[in-house]
Amino acid sequence: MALNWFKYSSPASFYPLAGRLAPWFGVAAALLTLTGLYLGFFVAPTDYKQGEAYRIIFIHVPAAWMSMFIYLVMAFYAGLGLVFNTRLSAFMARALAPTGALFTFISLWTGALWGKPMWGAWWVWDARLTSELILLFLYLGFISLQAAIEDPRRAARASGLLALIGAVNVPIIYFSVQWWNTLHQGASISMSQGSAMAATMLTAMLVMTLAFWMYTIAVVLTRVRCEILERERHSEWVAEVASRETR
Amino acid sequence: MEMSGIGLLSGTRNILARDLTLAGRRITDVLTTLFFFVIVVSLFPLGVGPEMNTLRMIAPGILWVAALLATMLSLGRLFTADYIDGTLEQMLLSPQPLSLIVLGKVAAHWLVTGAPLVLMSPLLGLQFGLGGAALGVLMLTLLIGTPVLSLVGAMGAALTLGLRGGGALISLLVLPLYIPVLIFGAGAVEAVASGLEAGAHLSLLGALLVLALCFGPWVTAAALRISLE
Amino acid sequence: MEMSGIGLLSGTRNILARDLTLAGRRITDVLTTLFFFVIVVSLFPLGVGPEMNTLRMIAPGILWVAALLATMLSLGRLFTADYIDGTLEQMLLSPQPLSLIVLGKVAAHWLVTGAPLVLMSPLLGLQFGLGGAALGVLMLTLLIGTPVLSLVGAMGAALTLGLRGGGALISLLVLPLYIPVLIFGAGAVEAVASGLEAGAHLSLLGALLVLALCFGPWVTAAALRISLE
Amino acid sequence: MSLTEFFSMGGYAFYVWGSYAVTALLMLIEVILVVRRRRTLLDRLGRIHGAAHGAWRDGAGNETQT
Amino acid sequence: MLRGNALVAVRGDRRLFAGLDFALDAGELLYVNGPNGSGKTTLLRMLCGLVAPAEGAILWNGEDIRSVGDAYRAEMVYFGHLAGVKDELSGVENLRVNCRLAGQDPSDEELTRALGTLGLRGLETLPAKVLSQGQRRRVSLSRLLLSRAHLWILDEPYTALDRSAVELLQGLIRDHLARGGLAVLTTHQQVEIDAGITKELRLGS
Amino acid sequence: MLRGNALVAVRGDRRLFAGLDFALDAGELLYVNGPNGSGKTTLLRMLCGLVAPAEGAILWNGEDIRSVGDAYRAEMVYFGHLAGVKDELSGVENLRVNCRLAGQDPSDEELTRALGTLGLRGLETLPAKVLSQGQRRRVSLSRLLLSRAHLWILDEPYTALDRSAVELLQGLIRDHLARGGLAVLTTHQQVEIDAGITKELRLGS
Ligand code: HEM
Ligand SMILES: Nc1ncnc2c1ncn2[C@@H]1O[C@H](COP(=O)(O)OP(=O)(O)OP(=O)(O)O)[C@@H](O)[C@H]1O
Ligand SMILES: Nc1ncnc2c1ncn2[C@@H]1O[C@H](COP(=O)(O)OP(=O)(O)OP(=O)(O)O)[C@@H](O)[C@H]1O
Ligand SMILES: [Mg+2]
Ligand SMILES: [Mg+2]
Repeated sequence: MALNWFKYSSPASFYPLAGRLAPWFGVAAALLTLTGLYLGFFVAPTDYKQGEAYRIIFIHVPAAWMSMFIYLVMAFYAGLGLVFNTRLSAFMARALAPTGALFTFISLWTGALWGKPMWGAWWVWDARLTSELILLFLYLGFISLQAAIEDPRRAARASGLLALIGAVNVPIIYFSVQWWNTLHQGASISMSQGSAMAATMLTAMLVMTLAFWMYTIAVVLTRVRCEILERERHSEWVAEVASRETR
Repeated sequence: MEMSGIGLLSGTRNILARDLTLAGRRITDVLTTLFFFVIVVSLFPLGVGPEMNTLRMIAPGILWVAALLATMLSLGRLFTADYIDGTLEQMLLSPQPLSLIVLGKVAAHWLVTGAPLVLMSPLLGLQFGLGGAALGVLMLTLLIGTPVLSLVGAMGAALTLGLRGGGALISLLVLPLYIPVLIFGAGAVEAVASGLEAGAHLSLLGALLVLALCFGPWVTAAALRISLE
Repeated sequence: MEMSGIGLLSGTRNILARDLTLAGRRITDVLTTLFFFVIVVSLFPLGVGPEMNTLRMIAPGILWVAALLATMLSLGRLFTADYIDGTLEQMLLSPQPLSLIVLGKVAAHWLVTGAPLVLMSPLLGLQFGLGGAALGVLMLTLLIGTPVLSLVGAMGAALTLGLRGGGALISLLVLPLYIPVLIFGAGAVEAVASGLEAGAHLSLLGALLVLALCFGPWVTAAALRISLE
Repeated sequence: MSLTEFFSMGGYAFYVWGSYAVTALLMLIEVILVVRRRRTLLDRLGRIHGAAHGAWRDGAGNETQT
Repeated sequence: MLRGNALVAVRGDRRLFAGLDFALDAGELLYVNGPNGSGKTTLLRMLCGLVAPAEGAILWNGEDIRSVGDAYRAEMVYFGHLAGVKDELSGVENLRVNCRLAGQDPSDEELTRALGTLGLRGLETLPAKVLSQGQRRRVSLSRLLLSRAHLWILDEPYTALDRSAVELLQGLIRDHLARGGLAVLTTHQQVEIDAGITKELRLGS
Repeated sequence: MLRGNALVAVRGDRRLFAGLDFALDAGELLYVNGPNGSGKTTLLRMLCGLVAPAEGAILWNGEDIRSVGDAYRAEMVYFGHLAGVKDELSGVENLRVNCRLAGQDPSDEELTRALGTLGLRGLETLPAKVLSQGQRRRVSLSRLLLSRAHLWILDEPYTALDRSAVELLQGLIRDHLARGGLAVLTTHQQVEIDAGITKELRLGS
């Protein structure tokens, strides 16, 4: 097992593995999305307080969770790459960032669209909302730094360090923003949790989260394959792959 | 007459097209200005506190100051690249009037930095709880005002070209000149937000634009000639 | 033990002395940061309008945001000169721990950019109608907070060393990291201005300083090693 | 539940469908971008290595000039 | 003392050298040569620990220099393409800063004497920016006079130096080797290398 | 063609040289030598018009270069201590900029060919900051290949160049002189100067 793991941490052997796995995750994502949507729209009951608008929850919460979780995974890979100098983990960190930023944006967007009917405002400077916005900035900083450095080794290491700094900063931001907010209770808007969540709602939300997970894995595996090809384009095995796969 | 008119404009248009192409190649430069704007605007609620009423009141001022700062930070790039690689010198030697070439460069600068700010502003305005009318006027004032910022900033950029402390120096030169734009721009939005008429502010802003359009490129051209002496 | 302690600190002190000498020879660089701070702060009353009550309410936030921006703009100079002329390379090769050398450079940076802001702030606070207690806390928070800005900014400067769009990129990297400092710094002043206790905010700010002092130089040193590879 | 009733979402159609549509659109765009990136990359690699096929077998490590 | 094992250098897409081995003992000079871009500077920066080798290891007294760290750096002096001289500081100030960075603290007198040996008498207090190219290099080189390092790593040290300065530097290197020091040197100039034991390392095709 | 009359150079408090005369005609090389800090760079910068002589005059075809101005600058190329190569730009871009500054506008093909001649094939599109020291100098030198200037002023052009590049440059200078060009050269390296007519000018004691 340990040996296997070691083997697949080399880009050359991870590349075909990722290629074999990605489609399966794609299919799983599609199936789970269909199930989740069916549960969310046709099985879950209407919320007695929020009406139908609450159905945004089935993408909002999974996206919000994913946005934070992907950042952690990204920072983990970045740290791994820095400490053990493994190329593959740096590729993974790089491949995760755009998808993470995408989910952050989706959670902001759906949150705003939910906030208007529920709170009467597209946006309030609430702790959760603000820290999610800052998370988006952190993703953008990571992506921009990587884009600005030409040397791939330096790019990987510098942005890896940035991801780690950001990971330390995320909890600090989260708590500081919360603090700042509770001290000055503003328009007295708080996240109303509503009634205890119906079991079907919870199931639908979890299924959608799983679907987003599968989607993320599929996209990231495909993207990491591109990274590998690009970075290792001068090695012999890429030449073989290229002549095989373009045929 | 006709012919030369077309010829003149074509000089402007060529430079405009070239600069836009270049901006397309360095899309990150474009995005950083926009990000800077967004981040600076988002910093204020964190400093000032989350009460929507206060925020709504100061929103026009904050958005305008942020636009000013974002434009200012992007000025460094306006002529420097062309100066370093000698293109600017060639422009000075061009038989087309330098002020029209400058106009092309400024237009490209505005399209790349000012226009995105204008498009982004309603979203940020929403975050500060501005209403529909105020949002409209905010966009309108930025639409009229940011070209003035680019035109005036170009003068500063031309004057500080190639100087060592350029980046910081330019802010000292340009920010005071930006003050009228800031006052009328933010004033118009505030007026509308508190239910008043903004006509007077807007026409003064328009007058500033006309003034800047007439004299800006010409002054910038003169400043460039001095800097490259 | 004693000896090596002195030895370690002497590395920091040497660089500090050197950087201060250099700053003394380039005094305009120092002044531009201060001017920028003053101008940005003075722009707000123009954008927001002259009502003293509003101004007093938003003053802490504005002063803090301006301090943030001023510090950020000065970061570009932190390592660039040493990078270009090869001194930075020698620092990396010094047997003294790089993080202590970095500490010296950051200390010099703070003395040259942060400290003047601290000294200038009461004057600007007065313009916004802040009272005596609030002014005191404003100075105190800036005194604790601006070193954090320098320490955190140094990481950003080290990561972007020698990159093309450096100036704008650094703002994107560093501003999000500045947010906790902004929140506690402005929060403390606001609390005092509205008659509350600021102890909690101040101790959190102090905690941030300790955290930044412990990890900042070390991370910056790692970033420098990466950038110079 | 009729179809129009379903689509009106109890009056919240804009918000609910706005959320779902944008999410779907963005995910779609991401997938298209990734797939297109892979295509162009393979295309380019194919051209490089196709042209230098012989050289590669010789173990000459450097790319031929384009 | 200094040993390179199967070193590989990769910059960007290019592999500059691979499987490079060498061993250098007390009193020996390693003369690295090769055409422009063959990786001499890269190798020297690797020996300093500024660049990590893509593969292989560099050993100092049998230990990897990356794990020895500061202790290794205290025994080494690197003199690179860049002079490391600050325009705004005078010769004395520059030399003092450089020495302190290396963990030494010579007196003003010693500093002045070192600069004087390098032919900078009377110019010690001028800001470096008004010095000629060769004089700037001399300011930078004067550090070698005060250095107690065992290992000198010199990347084209003769650049911009006139004949007398070249001879002076050669004398310095010779004395250093005679004292049991080690030196690694690159140069494109046809300078006589008449030190005790000279090993040559050729990079590039 | 190029004539110096009773030139005096003063820098700060020091008088570097005084009463310097020389005359250079088509096909001739002026080899300026002297120890570090003797004023070679100062003299060459005077010849370019970058520094005004404290006394005396420099004449180009009988006219003072300060009054001829642009027309003189169009006939001259100066290659100084600093490479004049921008870190962020690629080789091709750097060369294009340098040519444009000299009022030429060569095609991309010509640029690539010039860089190729200088041994930079395959490196044309790398940013200059990743190039080796010698490669940077080569990028800078490639300008000479495309130059149509009559007068070449070269301040230590051999710095950082390997042997093959030195020979290439010598060939370029020889061809230039053979075409009736003029050249002024300083170097501390013991490079064979085998051009047609070489005049030597010695500065410093
Ligand atoms: C732009 C606006 C919004 C943003 C950025 C946002 C962000 C987030 C984030 C980051 C989470 C995950 C936090 C956690 O699990 O602890 C979350 C969860 C959640 N959000 Fe939002 N949100 C926004 C608006 C809204 C609105 C308007 C509502 C409903 C009225 C809402 C309801 C919820 C609920 C119910 C959860 C799940 C809480 C839990 O299970 O812990 N959100 N949101
Ligand atoms: N990102 C990159 N992509 C391709 N090649 C690179 C990259 N970075 C560095 N190189 C190459 O690495 C080599 C670095 O060489 P190095 O500076 O070690 O040469 P050198 O032997 O010291 O040469 P010189 O004699 O000119 O000083 C150069 O050939 C350079 O072109
Ligand atoms: N302000 C000043 N005060 C005193 N001396 C000065 C001043 N400015 C320049 N100098 C001297 O002028 C001389 C300039 O010399 P220049 O650069 O022409 O020498 P060079 O012959 O090119 O030397 P190298 O061979 O080192 O390149 C130096 O000796 C320098 O010390
Ligand atoms: Mg070298
Ligand atoms: Mg000289």
